[in-house]
Amino acid sequence: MTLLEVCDLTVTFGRHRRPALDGVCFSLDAGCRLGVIGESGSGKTVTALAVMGLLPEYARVSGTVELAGHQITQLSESGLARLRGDVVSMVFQEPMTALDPTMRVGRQVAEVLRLHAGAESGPARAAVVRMLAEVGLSDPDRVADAYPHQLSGGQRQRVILAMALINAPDLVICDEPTTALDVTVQATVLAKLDEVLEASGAACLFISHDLAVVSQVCDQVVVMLDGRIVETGSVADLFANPQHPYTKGLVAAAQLDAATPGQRLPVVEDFYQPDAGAKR
Amino acid sequence: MQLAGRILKRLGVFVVSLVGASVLIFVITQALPGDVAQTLLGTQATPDEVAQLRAQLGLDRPLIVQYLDWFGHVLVGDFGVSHLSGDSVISLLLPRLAVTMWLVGLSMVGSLLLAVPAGMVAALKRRSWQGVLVSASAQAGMAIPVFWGGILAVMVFAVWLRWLPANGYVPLSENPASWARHLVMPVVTLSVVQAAVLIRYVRTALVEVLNEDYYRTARAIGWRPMGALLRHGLRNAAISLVTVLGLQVSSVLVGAIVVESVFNLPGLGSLLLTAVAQRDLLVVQGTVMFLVLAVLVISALVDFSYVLIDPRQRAVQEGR
Amino acid sequence: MKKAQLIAGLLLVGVVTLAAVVSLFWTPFDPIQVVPGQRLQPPGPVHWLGTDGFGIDIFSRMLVGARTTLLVGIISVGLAAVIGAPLGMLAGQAGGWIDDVVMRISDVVYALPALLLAMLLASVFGASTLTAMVSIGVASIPAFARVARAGTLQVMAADYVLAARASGTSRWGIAGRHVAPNIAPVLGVQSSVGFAMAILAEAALSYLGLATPRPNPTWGNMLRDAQDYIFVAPLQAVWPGLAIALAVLGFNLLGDGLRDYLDPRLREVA
Amino acid sequence: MSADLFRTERLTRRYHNDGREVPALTDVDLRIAPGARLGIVGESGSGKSTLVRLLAGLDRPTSGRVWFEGTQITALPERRRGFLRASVQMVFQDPRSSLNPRMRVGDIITEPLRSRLLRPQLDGLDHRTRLAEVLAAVDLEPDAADRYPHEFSGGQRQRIAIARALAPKPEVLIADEPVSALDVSVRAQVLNLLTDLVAAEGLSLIVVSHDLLVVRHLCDELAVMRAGRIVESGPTEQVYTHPSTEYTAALLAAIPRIRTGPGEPGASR
Repeated sequence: MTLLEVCDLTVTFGRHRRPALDGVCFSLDAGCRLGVIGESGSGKTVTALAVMGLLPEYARVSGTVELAGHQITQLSESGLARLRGDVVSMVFQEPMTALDPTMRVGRQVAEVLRLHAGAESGPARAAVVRMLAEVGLSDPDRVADAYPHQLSGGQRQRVILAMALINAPDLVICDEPTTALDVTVQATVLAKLDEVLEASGAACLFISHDLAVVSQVCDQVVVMLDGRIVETGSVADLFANPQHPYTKGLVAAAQLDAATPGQRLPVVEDFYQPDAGAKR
Repeated sequence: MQLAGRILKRLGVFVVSLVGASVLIFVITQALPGDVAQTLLGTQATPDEVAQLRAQLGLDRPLIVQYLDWFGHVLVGDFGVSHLSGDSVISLLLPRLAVTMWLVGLSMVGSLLLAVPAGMVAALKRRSWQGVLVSASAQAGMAIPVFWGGILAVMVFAVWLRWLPANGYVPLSENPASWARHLVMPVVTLSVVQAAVLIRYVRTALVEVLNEDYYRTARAIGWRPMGALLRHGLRNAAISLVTVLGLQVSSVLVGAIVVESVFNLPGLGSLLLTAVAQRDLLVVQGTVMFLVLAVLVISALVDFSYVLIDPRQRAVQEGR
Repeated sequence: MKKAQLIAGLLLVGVVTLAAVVSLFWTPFDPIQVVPGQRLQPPGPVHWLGTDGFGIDIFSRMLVGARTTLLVGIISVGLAAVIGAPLGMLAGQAGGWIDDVVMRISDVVYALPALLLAMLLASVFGASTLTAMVSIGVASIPAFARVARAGTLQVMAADYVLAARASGTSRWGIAGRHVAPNIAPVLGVQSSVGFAMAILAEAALSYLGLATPRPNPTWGNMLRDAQDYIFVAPLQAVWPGLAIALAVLGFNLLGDGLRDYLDPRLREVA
Repeated sequence: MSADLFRTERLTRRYHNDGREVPALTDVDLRIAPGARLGIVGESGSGKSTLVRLLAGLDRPTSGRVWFEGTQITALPERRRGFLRASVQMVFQDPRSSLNPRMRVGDIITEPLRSRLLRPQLDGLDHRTRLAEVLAAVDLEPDAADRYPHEFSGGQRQRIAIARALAPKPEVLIADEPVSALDVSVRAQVLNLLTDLVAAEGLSLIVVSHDLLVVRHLCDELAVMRAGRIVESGPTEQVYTHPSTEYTAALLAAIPRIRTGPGEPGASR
């Protein structure tokens, strides 16, 4: 069953700019995980914001985004607000700044419940603590009463994960969720993400510049370049057998450990020449 | 423990500023070329009279002794004595203090009540006509001198519509309704002009919040823009606004002195202006010192309210 | 939009400057000489903006007022910039106790607004254009010092300063090549905004009789005079106020416009 | 006194933050031989950047000493550090912040040559010739010199930063996270450039990175840091294949690798 269907999505910021997204099409089935790979400026994050309906108001959007039967691009602000945090939720890149520094973490998680279910404060607290434990925080009661600055980056990212999962959404969008974390912390957060997604059965749109991370989390991948999708495929196929020259270059350049130390590394230009004049 | 250190440090700043300001005031009035006794007596005075007054005021002592004597008295609440009337500065001050305090206090509140909602509109709707309108009005308001604003208000509401008295003051205890009628124009004038300045700060602080990741998080969990701003924006914006408010205290006070003059209110402003006109140096010196002390105390208090707003100031910081 | 601000600001500032320059050579009538028979004339073909309570042509006085306004602005902003900006740079670059001392002095001066300084000076020396300039100038020093310090700290934290140090660039080299060019725009903006504040302060001081005394015209003391006739000739109280507001608006717009225009990084984005 | 390029003895640096002492580096003893290519690896807060800043003489230690080519530099006043500044050059992480936006690229690159401190060491190096040489060495067009940094892409800006470091003909290049702000495709280019330059110019190289694979590619020696101390060091391949501490092993295990074979998501863990 298709959960998310993006069709011919084009997004432009400002009148005279190149489109940030240009005719993007992809679909995601319920419970599946789709990775979106691309370099800076490729349109990964704009895609995520478009699915959330969080594009800035001056963005010009055409095409359709259908999520669980809702036409995202047609919905009113209040219609979108009802979906966000309930049907679709999001995990952001910067755990240091994604939480309100003036509010206790537990209340911020509880807010997600209260906004959508109108839960009472007593049961909400219990649910929050349970959720915090589920994302692997060892002392959930203490964490719930802490302010964000009292937690480490990894702990904060787990709190954000808890916020994203507490309403059992159909879709979790992860935008570079581990890029700001140390590798060892990244490994544990990814493992936990894998586990909770598995347990809740939520689908995931996973956005990253890191091919290795995407290959570990996702089943399907799309590769973006300059606002377009250049290749789509299953993780196993696409990384083993990239078809598009840009994908070939990207896969080759990303595998530092495959090269002999000190020898020349393959670069994208060996496979794919971008249009003359474009900034690379 | 860390909090205590912060408070101690702020108190230290307060003390240093107070001493520094008192030295500055003392230097301007007594140490710059020009003779206090001569100033007080005017140009017709004979050298004998001047010498006699110098001795009487203790001006023949070394400057440092004079300063310590004066500042010592200031610290126990003695701001000096008027040379012309012989009244102590504090006795001249106190009856007029209420007028200025009402004006300053109500205008502070008024300007916040105007600036916060307006700033929110200016920030949230900054790309549509409502926001541009608010920003443009603020720009215009900032350009209007407060006394001209007062004069225009008098023109409209006193001369033309005849709704309100053009000037004067009635104490609250005498007749509350009349008190209010006399204060409406001065307070509104000062509030509007101050609000124009504040709106920009509120807007800047809120636009910053709108670009923060936690605002985006709030939107992503289902808050609508206004809800996210009220719930997560104001408190964070307040942290930077508190600093601005601390700095605004002295500008509101200055505005109040000017407005008192426009509306002929018997506050500290009129006391000061009369004293300046009569060259009653010691009254000017004492009153200015009193006002500076008040400004410093209020700014310090405003600064402390940080602690109430920002949990990072309260607890021990991690990392960095 | 931003460019429009810059142009509007330049236009308004240009008009004020033009008025000040013209007044040096020509005014329609004598701006000081009392003409008893001509009191409180309404605006008309002879006296474009009418005459005041002394029978003096208001337009002539407005032109001369522009001169005082600009003079006070230039001197006081110049004084504040020349003292404040180097102090702020010193504090930001040296850090440590030097920073503390400079910022505490700045706090002290900040606690004494221009109005109170002017009152002190006026009661010692008598009110004059000079006491107004000095008090506005001194009171504006902290703003310049703060802006310069904040800018300097930002530059000093950038990796290119570290790279310059790693290349053996001296303190003076860093100040001259890296700090000064990078904070020049904010200082330019502060000068423009500070000029607007100086105009407002000068107007307030002369309105209160703490700056240029009669019979020399300033926009502020013209408003003071006009207030006496507010029931008879209310229009008199409009012109000088409008002039002040437009001049202040001009300098504020110029500052805002400069802020965006002078930043190459912003231009890149635009 | 010795043939070491760098030597440190009980090098310690503590920062003061709000009246509390934060140790960044504790008792580090390190020897670096001339011609070495040393990689320093660690997670955030491990003290790796602090260490190289002390080596480059950009910061002063709380205690301990640093020798460069036998001269103790710790106590040396800035005006006598000319030889150090001429011999040791740095490349930083983010080329947006390491290039002054208000200077032309040509002036940025020749800034080291104009320093009064360096001039005696450089005996009459002609600025214009050297500028052309280093621009060519990093594969940038000669007309790049007249342009401003914001006109270049991230990879090109990092090339400009490398050109600046090369300008005074240094012996040692210290690169602090040289590729972590760059896209994958640009990363490979910059790594290739660094490899070529180090070989061509006979440079000693010190690379700081959170990414073990980057360091493995560039360096033949490796030091692993944690919480202000060096926990393991040795030849890169040996540390990479046979880590002797649990921490290094965990670090290695945590590196995500592309999963090309079939299998369940997350199966590699």
